[in-house]
Amino acid sequence: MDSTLFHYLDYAVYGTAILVMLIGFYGTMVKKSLLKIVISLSVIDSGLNLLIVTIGYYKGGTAPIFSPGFLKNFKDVSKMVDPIPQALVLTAIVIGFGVTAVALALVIRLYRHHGTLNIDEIKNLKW
Amino acid sequence: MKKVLVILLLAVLGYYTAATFFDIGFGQPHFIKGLEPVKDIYLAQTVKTLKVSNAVTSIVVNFRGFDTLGEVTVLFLAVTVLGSVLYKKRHEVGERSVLFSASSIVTSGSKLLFPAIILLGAYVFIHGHLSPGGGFQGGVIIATGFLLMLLSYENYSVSHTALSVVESLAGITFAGVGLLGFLHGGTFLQNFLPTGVLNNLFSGGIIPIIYIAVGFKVGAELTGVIYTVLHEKGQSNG
Amino acid sequence: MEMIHIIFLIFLGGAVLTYFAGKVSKVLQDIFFLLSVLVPAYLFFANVGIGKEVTLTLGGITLVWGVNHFSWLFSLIVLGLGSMAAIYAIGYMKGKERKGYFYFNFILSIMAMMGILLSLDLVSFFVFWEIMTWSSYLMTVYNGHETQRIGIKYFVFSAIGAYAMLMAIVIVHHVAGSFMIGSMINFYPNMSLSLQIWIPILFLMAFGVKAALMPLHVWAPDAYSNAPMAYTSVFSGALSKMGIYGMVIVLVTMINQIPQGFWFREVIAWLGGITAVLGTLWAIKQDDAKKLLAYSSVAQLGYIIVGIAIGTELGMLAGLFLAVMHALFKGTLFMVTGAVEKQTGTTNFTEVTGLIRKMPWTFFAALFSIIALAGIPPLGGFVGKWMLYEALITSNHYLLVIVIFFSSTAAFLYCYKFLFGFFLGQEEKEWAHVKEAPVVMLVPMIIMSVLMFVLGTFPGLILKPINSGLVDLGYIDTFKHLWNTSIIFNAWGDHVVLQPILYYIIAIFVFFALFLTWKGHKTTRYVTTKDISSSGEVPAEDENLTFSVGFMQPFLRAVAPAMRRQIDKYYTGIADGLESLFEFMRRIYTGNGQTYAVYVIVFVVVVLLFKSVLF
Amino acid sequence: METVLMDILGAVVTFLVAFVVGMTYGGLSRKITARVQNRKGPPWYQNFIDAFKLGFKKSAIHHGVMHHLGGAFLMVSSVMTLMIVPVLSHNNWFPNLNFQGDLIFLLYIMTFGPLGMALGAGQTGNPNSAIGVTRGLSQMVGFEIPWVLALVALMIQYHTTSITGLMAAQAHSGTWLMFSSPFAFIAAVMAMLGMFRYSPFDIVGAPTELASGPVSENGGKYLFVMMSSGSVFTFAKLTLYVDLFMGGADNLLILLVKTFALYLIPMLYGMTTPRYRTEQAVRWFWGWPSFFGLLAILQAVIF
Amino acid sequence: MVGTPVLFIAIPLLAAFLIPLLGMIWKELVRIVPGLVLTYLLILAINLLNHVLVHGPIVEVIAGWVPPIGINLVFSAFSGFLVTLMIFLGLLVWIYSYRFKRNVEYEPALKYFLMLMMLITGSVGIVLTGDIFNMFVFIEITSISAYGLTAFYKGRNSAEASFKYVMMGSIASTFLLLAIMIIYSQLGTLNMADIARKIHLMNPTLKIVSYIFFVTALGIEAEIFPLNGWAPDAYAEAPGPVGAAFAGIVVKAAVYAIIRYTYTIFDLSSSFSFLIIIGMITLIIAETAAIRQEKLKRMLAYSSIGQMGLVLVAFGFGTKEGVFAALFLMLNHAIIKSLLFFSGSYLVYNSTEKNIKEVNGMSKFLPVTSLLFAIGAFAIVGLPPFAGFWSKLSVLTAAADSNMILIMVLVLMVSVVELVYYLRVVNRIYFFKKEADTKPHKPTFNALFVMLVLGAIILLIGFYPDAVTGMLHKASASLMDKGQYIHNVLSLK
Repeated sequence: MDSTLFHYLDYAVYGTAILVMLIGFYGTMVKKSLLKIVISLSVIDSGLNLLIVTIGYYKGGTAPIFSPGFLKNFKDVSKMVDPIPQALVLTAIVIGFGVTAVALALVIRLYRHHGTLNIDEIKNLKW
Repeated sequence: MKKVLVILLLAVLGYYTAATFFDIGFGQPHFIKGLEPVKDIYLAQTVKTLKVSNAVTSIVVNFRGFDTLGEVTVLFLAVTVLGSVLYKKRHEVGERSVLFSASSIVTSGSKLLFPAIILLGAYVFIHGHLSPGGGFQGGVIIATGFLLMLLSYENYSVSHTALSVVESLAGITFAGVGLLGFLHGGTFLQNFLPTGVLNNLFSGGIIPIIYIAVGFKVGAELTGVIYTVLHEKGQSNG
Repeated sequence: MEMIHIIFLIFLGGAVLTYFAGKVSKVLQDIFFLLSVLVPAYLFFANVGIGKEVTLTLGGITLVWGVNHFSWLFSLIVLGLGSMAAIYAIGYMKGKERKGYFYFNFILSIMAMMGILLSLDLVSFFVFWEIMTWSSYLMTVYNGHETQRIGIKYFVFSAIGAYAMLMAIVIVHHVAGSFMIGSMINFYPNMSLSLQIWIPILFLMAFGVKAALMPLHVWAPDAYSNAPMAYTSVFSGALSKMGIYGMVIVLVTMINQIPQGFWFREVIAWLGGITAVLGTLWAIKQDDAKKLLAYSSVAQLGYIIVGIAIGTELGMLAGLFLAVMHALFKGTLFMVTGAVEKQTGTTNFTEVTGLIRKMPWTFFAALFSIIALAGIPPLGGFVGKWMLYEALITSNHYLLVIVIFFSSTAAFLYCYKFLFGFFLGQEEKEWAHVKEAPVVMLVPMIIMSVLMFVLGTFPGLILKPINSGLVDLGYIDTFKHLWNTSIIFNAWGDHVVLQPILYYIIAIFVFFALFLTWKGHKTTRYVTTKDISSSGEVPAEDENLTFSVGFMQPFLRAVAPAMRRQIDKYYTGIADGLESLFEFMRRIYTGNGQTYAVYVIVFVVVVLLFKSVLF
Repeated sequence: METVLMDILGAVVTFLVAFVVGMTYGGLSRKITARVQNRKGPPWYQNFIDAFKLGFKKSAIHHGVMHHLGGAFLMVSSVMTLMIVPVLSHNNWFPNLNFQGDLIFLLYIMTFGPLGMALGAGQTGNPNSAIGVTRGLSQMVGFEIPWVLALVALMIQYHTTSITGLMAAQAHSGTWLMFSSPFAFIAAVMAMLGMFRYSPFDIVGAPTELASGPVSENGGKYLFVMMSSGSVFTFAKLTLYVDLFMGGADNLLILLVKTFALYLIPMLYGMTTPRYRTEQAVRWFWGWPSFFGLLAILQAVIF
Repeated sequence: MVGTPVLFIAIPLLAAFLIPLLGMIWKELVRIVPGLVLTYLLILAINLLNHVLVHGPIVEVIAGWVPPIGINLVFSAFSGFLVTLMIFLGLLVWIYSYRFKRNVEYEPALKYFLMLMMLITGSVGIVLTGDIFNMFVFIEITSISAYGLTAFYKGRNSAEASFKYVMMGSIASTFLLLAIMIIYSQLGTLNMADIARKIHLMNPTLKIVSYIFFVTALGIEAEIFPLNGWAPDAYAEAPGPVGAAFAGIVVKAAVYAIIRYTYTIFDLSSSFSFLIIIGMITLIIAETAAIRQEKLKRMLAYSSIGQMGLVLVAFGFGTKEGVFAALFLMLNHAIIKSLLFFSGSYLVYNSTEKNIKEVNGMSKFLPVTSLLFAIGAFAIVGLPPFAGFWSKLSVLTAAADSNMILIMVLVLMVSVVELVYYLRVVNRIYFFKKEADTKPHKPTFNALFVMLVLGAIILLIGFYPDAVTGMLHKASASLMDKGQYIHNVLSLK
């Protein structure tokens, strides 16, 4: 790379992804509302997915689709970005969706049972 | 106090995670030299053997099709769990609670858009092996169509039985196709259909079939999720 | 199928059958019970040859069972006392609930003890050890709710001991490469010094618990006194001997091989001596017969431990002879207590008095066993005591002699208390209905009393198997050198000839007994114990003047400083402290999901921070 | 057969001698005590009169079997003690069981009597008898400690546990053990104070306070047996001390002199000291006497 | 051969999709079909296991792509043993729940059996798969079923327990994916054998970080100490048989995953001592937390956590004996803890609080259940002649052979604690007076049958450990032989 500044700016993508994750963690551990916790869990997932996709990125790479145009012009497979992280993220997103759905359902149940969304008041099970 | 502690902890965690990923490097080949990464094989085989142009699709449905089967199962399970968690006896199921009804612009607009959305979804998952998109994406688009309808019409209802039949059939298709491959070629999910020509709609062997099934399944399941949650009547404090 | 296997199968099958037979008929259950104790006993003595070994491979471990002379001796105790107690139990358990439970555990205990004796490898030794522990534990808690704390105490101590042993076993297996007891003993001199120290200590913990050695004895009084009496006679008489057996077979033979072993034996001997003293003192304090006997058992086991720990030939003879005698007299005494309990419903000295005319045969058995316990000639207890003293004196344990002597003299106090408390004193209307115990309970007591008497004059009968057992362990043959059929020698050649002494005693006794009753028995009339002249006053019929509360007060006042501290209290303190610590620790689980999430992050962060240390 | 007859005869003779001497000593002690207290006192043969009177009396009542057997036990104990103790050395009339038992046997057979007595007394149902018994047994635990310490010291010093062995050791060295093992002697004598139950250790019988008790429940023959047992015991114990510490005796006269000299010790000590309570007595025995006993053992071990 | 490993996944999935349709035909099919599937799988598993024990592992590829390209399933002696155990337990849970759920309406029953079957399938998948991302998918399948099963009962605090589980589970999957991606970014492959072959090339720091993330993620499922906050709640609130399934199936799968990573995939020599440390901490904390419990199921849960800690310790010895001991422990724990959960849930059947004191005096009303609970309690603390003894002996032998004296001491001390709290419960059952407000509930025939089968197995292993030790030895050998594993997987053409 020509300049260190740009070099570090490259990593801003990682930094952002990780920061999103950390924000999610923070929300999970500090926010009192169950809904916010669930949202925070989603935020963690988002950050993570971002991070994973970023790993598969190559500078100047194309989408891993052998469209007619690609086959005509490039033919160079190494120009494609890594498709595997994308495939994995697809799976991870779906799984994250499933978990979020379950969590939301549980929140509904908890609200039905306790009449509150404050996690500090939902501590019947302890010790 | 707790916040400070959490922030400190997260700072350390963030530092180590960041350090790790900076080590890995961004935007350039990061695999250890001399190794043959699987992705090269995948990319090569996608064109050569499977005749599928979307490499992601080939990975999701064929190379790592087993993952996708699991993924579909996860969704199926999520719906099941949702139903189980929010299960109520018949007479306890209430009407949807609606704060205010949608305006006529919304209702008629939705009616207008709904077929288009469904069509788009179907397109996306049918062409999953050729262009960006696929079963999951298409399924989600279809589900948004239903969401739109559910939001705009207070008494819009989707047949529960129909949803469950669709998702079951789609799932059976996936697993059944896999087992057919097993019977045909000895390995699960093995391709047993002619692969056709690259970039044709009818190419890629069983991949489109599976992706279409996935599309139906995802659509049905997401709709089911939305429907179930929407019919959760707000219970005012106990 | 070897005979030893058949014996164990009969025990096991008998236990299960007996348990379920109770659902069909009570009589059938009794018969099954008797058969499943007596038949294996018969088979063992009739058909199992000494020196025979059978093997069985389980889980990749070869289990070897066999009989040698030494284990034969203890088998005699176990099966003999077991059979007697079994017969007794038929009478004792009549009309009680949970008969099946009782019989089942009884048979299992006997089986486990036989298993311990027959095991030649450490794994089966441990297995049977544990079976013995839990079957006896189940007996301890037989009486229900109130006993469960006691039971847990017993089990916890046993478990600590057993786990110590288990640890020793696996370490030995690691260094010696074999689970065989023989190879452990042979390998012992080659171990590193720390192992040479730790292995015996670990074993000592296990055996010390069962043999109620001093700091580990706190379970014993409660456990002995709360088990059903028919079982306690086995519990105290035979089961505690397993600790002695283990000490001898594993410990004494092992540490004899290294010169430093001397110190070990000294420590054990002193612990045994202290146990004897403390047990005696606490026994004197008790107002309940069961407790009294329980503490007395602790004390008596102390003597036995002293005997085997000093390790000379005479000491071993003394210890083992005492072990046999203890099985006899303590077995009988617990049976007596059981009989009294069955007939009167209580065993408290302050409540029961003057049973001598109601239960003369029981009194006879009690008298004999008490005389034997006190070590008074001509009963068997004397022989053991004598040998013990001589062994101590001739092996230069002068102070230990005094300790033992003190304890055994003080034992007279509780001996008298036992006899007086139940049988003597004024007769009460409350107990006028009491009848003699059923024959089936009396017979074992009488048989064992007679045995005590015979062994008092002809100790050679039992010293002979003891001697062959010791020869098996590598001691020299002591026949004619330390004992003959009715002569016992010490190492300096001094001796006691028992036969003429017996004749003299009988002659004097008969003469004066006749003198006192001659002509008298017809002309004198019996007057009740209420008909006494107490300073010229005759007490009324409903007044009970029997002295039973604060019985040994003067003596207890004299020894009060020694009894101020109870070891039990320290253990309780430790246990309570631990429980509150645990109570505190489980608050880690706060119940808040967020806290748990924080824990996860903390875990990751800590591991990451210390990753250079950890990895 | 003849030896058996001789044995029996010897035993009877020994018993008679012990009986007579013991009774006499008892009478003398009553007399001397009276004189010291400035009373006239009964004649020295008063005990004989009492004994014979009691011995020929008929009892009208009894309290049961143990009541009979208690007395028999008592006699077994005292007579057996007597039989084990060598009365005269080198005399064919008194060998009895000298070579059949040893000191430890002796210690145990001596405790048999009190226990038998206690059982007999227990059956009478008299509360005071039980009180007396507990006191007696407690005190016994007290004085046995210095006593055994002394004996063990002797045993380890001379490597023998038999009385005849110790006597042989004295004969061999020519000195009495009371000089060669002075601490043991002191301890043993102090223990003897308790053994004889004279004041200050007479709370056991408590003759003046407890008017009833063992004695009052035993009339006639029973009392006779108790008295004769006591006399025999006194003689046997004294002889034992003489044998152990004072080189034994070759003839009866020397024996009498030595025993009487020993007998004076508890008697005179008792006249000058007030009575201890039981626990005081027990603690007293575990004090100085035991200390001397330990010294004796130290001496035996070191020298 | 009656089938291949992939059927363990495919058949239940197919059945799961079919069941809602079948339920429309005849409602009872919803209950019956999972049982049939599990029975078939059990037969399959036993057959395959017999085959594997003789002929060596079966490696099956999916979609015709040989490793490292495609996903593969490995049915070795090790994984086969676990799969058989899990399916066996799953079948028992099904039998136990079959009539248990009769009073429940159609729809919850449908969901219950679906989730149960998926729970088992997911766990089996974790064990069978040879691909790290595929393992992630199966872990998620297992977790989501577990969330659902935990929250199955209404009206209790089950939703709370389940929500905590969801929180922890999400965090777990985050770390798992991070770890997977670190590995992938370096080695470009997701196949376990391939990774194992190439891992020595990796930068050590990255290797260690990814290992830590793996252990954290899997540790949450495997109930390692600071990560197991969800576990007691989930065990306590889930239906009784599900508690058994958690202890016997889910946790086993998670531990399997940790072990697979430690033994096969990573080549960190110090990871063994790390396992010992975390296992030991887990063991100590869990057992001490259990002793003061007032609720029966929580107590069992803590005990289960502790046992898992012990399993990790045994694996941490890194020797063949250690692995053998750990496998033996896993087997025994699965059987015994299931029995305890089964019988325990009848002892406190009609209570909402599930307090321990409600078992007081139950022996008079439920004699067989009580007896079986007592046998289970005795067995789990390792008293001979029950099954637990042999595993405890082998753990200690392994510890001694690795010179881990301190570990032995700690393990034994903890065992005493364990003994105390189990004894207290047994004493309550047998020797206390019944509480006035408890209503004993007779176990159904199915439940009784299941409990008796488990009790019989405990006694069988106790008296004749050879029944299983041969298999366990082969299984441990197959885990220890890393080179063979790599060869088996990668030599396929």
